[in-house]
Amino acid sequence: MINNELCTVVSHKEIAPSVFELILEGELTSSMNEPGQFVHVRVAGGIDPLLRRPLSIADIIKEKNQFTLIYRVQGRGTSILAGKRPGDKIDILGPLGHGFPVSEVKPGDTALLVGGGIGVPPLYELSKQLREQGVKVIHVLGFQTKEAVFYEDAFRQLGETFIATDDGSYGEKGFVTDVIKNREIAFDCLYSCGPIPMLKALKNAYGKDKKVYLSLEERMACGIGACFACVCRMSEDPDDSSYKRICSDGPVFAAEEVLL
Amino acid sequence: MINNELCTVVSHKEIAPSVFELILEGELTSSMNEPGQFVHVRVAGGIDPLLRRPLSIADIIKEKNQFTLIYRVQGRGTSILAGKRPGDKIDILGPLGHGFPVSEVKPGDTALLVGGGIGVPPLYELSKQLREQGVKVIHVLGFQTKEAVFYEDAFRQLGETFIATDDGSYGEKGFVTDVIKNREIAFDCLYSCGPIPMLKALKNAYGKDKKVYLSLEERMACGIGACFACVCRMSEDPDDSSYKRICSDGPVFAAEEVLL
Amino acid sequence: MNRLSVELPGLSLKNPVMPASGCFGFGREFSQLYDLSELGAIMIKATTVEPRFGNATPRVAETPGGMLNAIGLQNPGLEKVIEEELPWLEQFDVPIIANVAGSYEEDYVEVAREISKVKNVHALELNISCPNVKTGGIAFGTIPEVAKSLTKKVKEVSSVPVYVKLSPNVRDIVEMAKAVEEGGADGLTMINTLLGMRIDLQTGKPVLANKTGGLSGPAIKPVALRMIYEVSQNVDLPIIGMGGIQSAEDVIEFFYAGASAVAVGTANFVDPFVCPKIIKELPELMDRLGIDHISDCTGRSWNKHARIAHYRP
Amino acid sequence: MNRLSVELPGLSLKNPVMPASGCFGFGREFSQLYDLSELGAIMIKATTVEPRFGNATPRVAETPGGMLNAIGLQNPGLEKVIEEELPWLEQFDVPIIANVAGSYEEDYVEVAREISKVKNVHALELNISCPNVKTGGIAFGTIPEVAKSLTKKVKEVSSVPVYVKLSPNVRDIVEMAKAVEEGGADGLTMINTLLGMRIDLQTGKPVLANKTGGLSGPAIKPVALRMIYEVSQNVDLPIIGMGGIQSAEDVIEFFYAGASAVAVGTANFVDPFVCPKIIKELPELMDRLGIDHISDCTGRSWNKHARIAHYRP
Ligand SMILES: Cc1cc2nc3c(=O)[nH]c(=O)nc-3n(C[C@H](O)[C@H](O)[C@H](O)COP(=O)(O)OP(=O)(O)OC[C@H]3O[C@@H](n4cnc5c(N)ncnc54)[C@H](O)[C@@H]3O)c2cc1C
Ligand SMILES: Cc1cc2nc3c(=O)[nH]c(=O)nc-3n(C[C@H](O)[C@H](O)[C@H](O)COP(=O)(O)OP(=O)(O)OC[C@H]3O[C@@H](n4cnc5c(N)ncnc54)[C@H](O)[C@@H]3O)c2cc1C
Ligand SMILES: Cc1cc2nc3c(=O)[nH]c(=O)nc-3n(C[C@H](O)[C@H](O)[C@H](O)COP(=O)(O)O)c2cc1C
Ligand SMILES: Cc1cc2nc3c(=O)[nH]c(=O)nc-3n(C[C@H](O)[C@H](O)[C@H](O)COP(=O)(O)O)c2cc1C
Ligand code: FES
Ligand code: FES
Repeated sequence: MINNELCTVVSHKEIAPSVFELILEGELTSSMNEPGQFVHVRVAGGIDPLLRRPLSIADIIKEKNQFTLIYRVQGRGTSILAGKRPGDKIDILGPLGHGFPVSEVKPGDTALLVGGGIGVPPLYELSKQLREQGVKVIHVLGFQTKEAVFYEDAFRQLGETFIATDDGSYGEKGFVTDVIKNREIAFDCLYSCGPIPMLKALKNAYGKDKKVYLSLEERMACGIGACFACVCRMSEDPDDSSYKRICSDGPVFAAEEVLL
Repeated sequence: MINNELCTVVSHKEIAPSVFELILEGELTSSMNEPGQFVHVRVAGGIDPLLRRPLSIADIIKEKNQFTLIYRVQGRGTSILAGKRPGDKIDILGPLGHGFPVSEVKPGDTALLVGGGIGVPPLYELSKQLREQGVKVIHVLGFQTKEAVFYEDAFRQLGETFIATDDGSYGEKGFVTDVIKNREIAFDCLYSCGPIPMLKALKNAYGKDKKVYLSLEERMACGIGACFACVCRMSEDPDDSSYKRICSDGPVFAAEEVLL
Repeated sequence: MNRLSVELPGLSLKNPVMPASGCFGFGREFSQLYDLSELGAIMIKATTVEPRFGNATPRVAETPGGMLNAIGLQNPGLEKVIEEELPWLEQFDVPIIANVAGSYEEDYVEVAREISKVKNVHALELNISCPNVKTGGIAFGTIPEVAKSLTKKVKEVSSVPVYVKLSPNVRDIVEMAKAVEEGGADGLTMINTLLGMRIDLQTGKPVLANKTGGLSGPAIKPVALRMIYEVSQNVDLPIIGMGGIQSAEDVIEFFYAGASAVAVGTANFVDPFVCPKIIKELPELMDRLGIDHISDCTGRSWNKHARIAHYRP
Repeated sequence: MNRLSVELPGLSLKNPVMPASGCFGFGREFSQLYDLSELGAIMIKATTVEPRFGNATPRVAETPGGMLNAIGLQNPGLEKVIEEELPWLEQFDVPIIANVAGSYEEDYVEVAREISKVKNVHALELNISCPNVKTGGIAFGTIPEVAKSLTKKVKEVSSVPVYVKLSPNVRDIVEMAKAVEEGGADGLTMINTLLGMRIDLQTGKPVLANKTGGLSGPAIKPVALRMIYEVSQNVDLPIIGMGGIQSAEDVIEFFYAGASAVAVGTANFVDPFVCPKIIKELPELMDRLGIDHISDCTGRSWNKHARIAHYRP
């Protein structure tokens, strides 16, 4: 059920330079189930900015009717969002899209969760749900620098966690794919969210042999599947017109399903 | 000196339905001298709304570096303004324009101040300054209804004050001009601010025999005299191209100078 | 009396508010949010003969008070629209206006002939103004003779009234309107998007993969109002107005300019409930403004006496 | 090295930022706020042969992200501009671009001949695109042949380079640009305002006394960018870009689109210090974007290699 609700800011803090953790309270939390779904946020009431901003749900706290968003200040929309104070109301549309399929792994299986930068947040709720199901979770999280790292402890509480930084200022230097290879990490199913080059590398390395689920991003308008702004091409495309809408068919897809 | 400053909201309250008294603090107060000048207010930082809003200076409290605006919520701009809380910053450009000439009356003279609705505010500072100069002030203030009346006590403390309401729900029923006539109010100089029909009536009744100064309104863009948005025609216009800019040559004009 | 009802060629509308083409898909997504029968009508996404994938992504970019799109007429093709989308829409008590597009005259004619036969299609909207396709599209909408000829051909085969959707990217909108009136159009819809672009500062390249796109949203409202104001005084066709409408106030402003009904596009992305909200708010606003029946205020900005709406029985 | 200097026909600019015509009067008001010598140039208010009062008020109306104006070329007339305004401006170290307007070809020619003789006038801006005057104005700017002929006549008499100001209210802006290029223009300035209108809900009448007006401000930025992008690739004249510029970021976006300098209009009303602010912020932004010299990035959105700015010595 997609809802539209004025949610209340419960807490809002900077957890890394320009990265904010925003906890919101609202009835629509009760409709949030799949990890990897997102909400469409209207950061201001008027026309400045005009469009909503898609942000992934990072954590669902059902018993309190609260959920968490983690975002990086990028442009005008997220800058305005960063100014919201506890008690303020924010217009939220959601939950939207289809998330990571948690039923693809059985209790006792191992799931590898690979996140890059601001793609890390939805993996937190995913990890929580997998753990609840009795799945073993391993996290490989890539960040630019030591300062950019967030939620490391939170992930560690759920399972083994490796950090990679581009500049080697923390954890291992290099790409998340290097970490997986070097550490010879074994897994039954891979879930990932992050920049396209990272997703491509993962698809190429593991897409053929393993179950791989990727969360994609694209510029959106409606966020609900009506405007065709956010399509991606499918791997099988007989008449050159096959597509999926990232907002409503995704944002999570099986790696073999879509062209990156 | 025209200044541009982020002023701080000191107090903000509704003093009549949809009419707000906003007290701001800022260095530019020190440049405010003439009663009847205005400030150009940017109610929001972005493009919604885009333009500034002109509001008259109602009260100058030099010793505290504070000044007062009194405004009625009209459309989008004033609605947003009404949401500002003490401590918030507001972008103010001013003081702008030329106000009421207080030196036109001598100590001991009588000045009649006639205000209509949301034209009343600038008369308060004017009255204060005239009183300081030893001028006797009489106020005739018109409002729509009893509820719409504001600042009555404040004016009473400075001089005799008559209230007229359109519907007779308070004070005398009818136009301010009726009050002046019925009461046979004598004066040396008349100052007025309010709706055009009122100003016209005053000009017609007293413009020939008395000194009459009127504060005009027009839709503005720049507020400083550069865009020619706010011109009015002059009474003497030999080549059909004479004009005054209300924002920078006015907003106060001698009644015989301009066409209404 | 229903104060919101509007009668237009082919269309008996319970209210004058409908989603604009391309901003509502074929209604499936919004049907999860509210009952589509509340709408005056639905303008469905442009339909072409063959399925189209459309342009590469990114397809949208934000602009001050507006947005650009270069979707490129993505749609499942005539056959699927007739066999799947339109029958699905039959469950709602709402007339459909089918948006017809193509690259060549023959395409338009084929889509128009077939789609106009479908039961719940009450009118066609001839999209001669899409700025986002390489061939056809906007060329048909910016050259009067071409527009007139196409209108005529489509009129010949259509089983329902034909509204022609005008492009604002012209020097003289009245000239275009007159041309399609001569071509036999039953009504006009206006405006489509203005051609625009944004450039990404980091890459130095256009934000849209298609480079340029169509500007919609509140930013274009004054242009839409001006064009409707001009056209409504010079052409005898009813106008479905659009371009930046977000509120009941905007709807009245479009009626005053000369519209007889309105469509809401971009605002559906900002607030997916905007259409039913506007419909609900209209009567109260009309009370405040002293408007008895919505059709009474068509053209009020240029006509002292409320004009009698076209086709009002 | 001055990273902001720009060389254009007739204009050696210390930086590429100047106030747009009509948004800065003749500079007197803004001179109370900052030193006008900080500006790259000044485009003064349109000048006509005779003094003009202009249109009735209201002359401005706000729109979403923009504004409408219908000033109607109010100005003190050629004589006063030459005798009072321009000499007054001589105290500043800043080249003046004189905006030339009229109702007939002869008017333009007379103003151009006389005003181009004044010492601090370094270039003319031929205003063939004002939407707010009944005769002349926009007609000259929407018909290629008329624009070309006028440009030619003005070039014949002008003592300084002539920039022609293009109207966006056309179907094909490249066609217009080519016409004035053939007419001998030395440069282009674009865009002037889009025709628009607003209606007052209470009265039911247009807000502007002139009914329609010119739309400016951020709302039109994507249209301006698109037109500059198209024209700069098809015409060999330098472009002074304008339309909704508010920030240093906007300036770079216009350069990327194809501008060689920029003008700031409406934003002066929102923030009277906007021009010096932008000039101050440009170098830092250029550092972040890796731009050495401002002229290097003209046309970057369509040209892989930074284009060498026209007339860069
Ligand atoms: C399904 C989905 C989930 C996302 N989850 C998160 C998250 O949890 N945390 C986070 O920090 N970011 C997330 N993003 C990216 C986030 O939406 C953008 O960073 C944000 O929209 C930027 O807005 P802005 O106003 O700050 O930037 P601006 O550059 O001013 O935005 C201009 C326009 O571009 C769009 N845009 C800009 N960057 C992106 C982008 N990367 N993806 C999609 N649209 C973009 C904006 O939505 C807006 O319409 C997600 C994106 C998608 C599609
Ligand atoms: C010199 C001067 C002094 C003023 N002093 C006061 C005052 O002390 N208190 C007060 O309540 N009002 C005053 N006004 C009127 C006040 O400026 C408008 O009520 C206000 O701009 C409305 O803005 P809005 O966004 O609420 O309305 P909207 O209708 O949304 O405004 C749309 C546009 O129209 C302009 N506008 C609308 N009404 C007026 C108007 N009456 N005069 C000028 N522009 C208008 C706005 O500035 C804006 O540009 C004054 C006007 C002028 C010219
Ligand atoms: C994403 C998007 C897709 C559109 N697709 C179509 C289309 O397929 N056919 C069409 O005639 N108009 C299309 N339009 C134009 C709209 O129907 C409408 O004319 C325009 O957006 C102006 O209205 P608005 O400002 O309310 O959006 C589209 C607009 C948008 C924003
Ligand atoms: C109030 C006003 C007056 C204008 N007067 C003129 C003018 O006299 N001559 C001219 O060529 N352009 C005139 N313009 C157009 C501007 O110079 C500029 O081309 C246009 O406003 C777009 O830029 P902007 O969005 O930065 O304002 C005027 C614009 C405004 C807003
Ligand atoms: S954003 Fe509209 S279809 Fe995905
Ligand atoms: S508002 Fe610009 S001249 Fe008065």
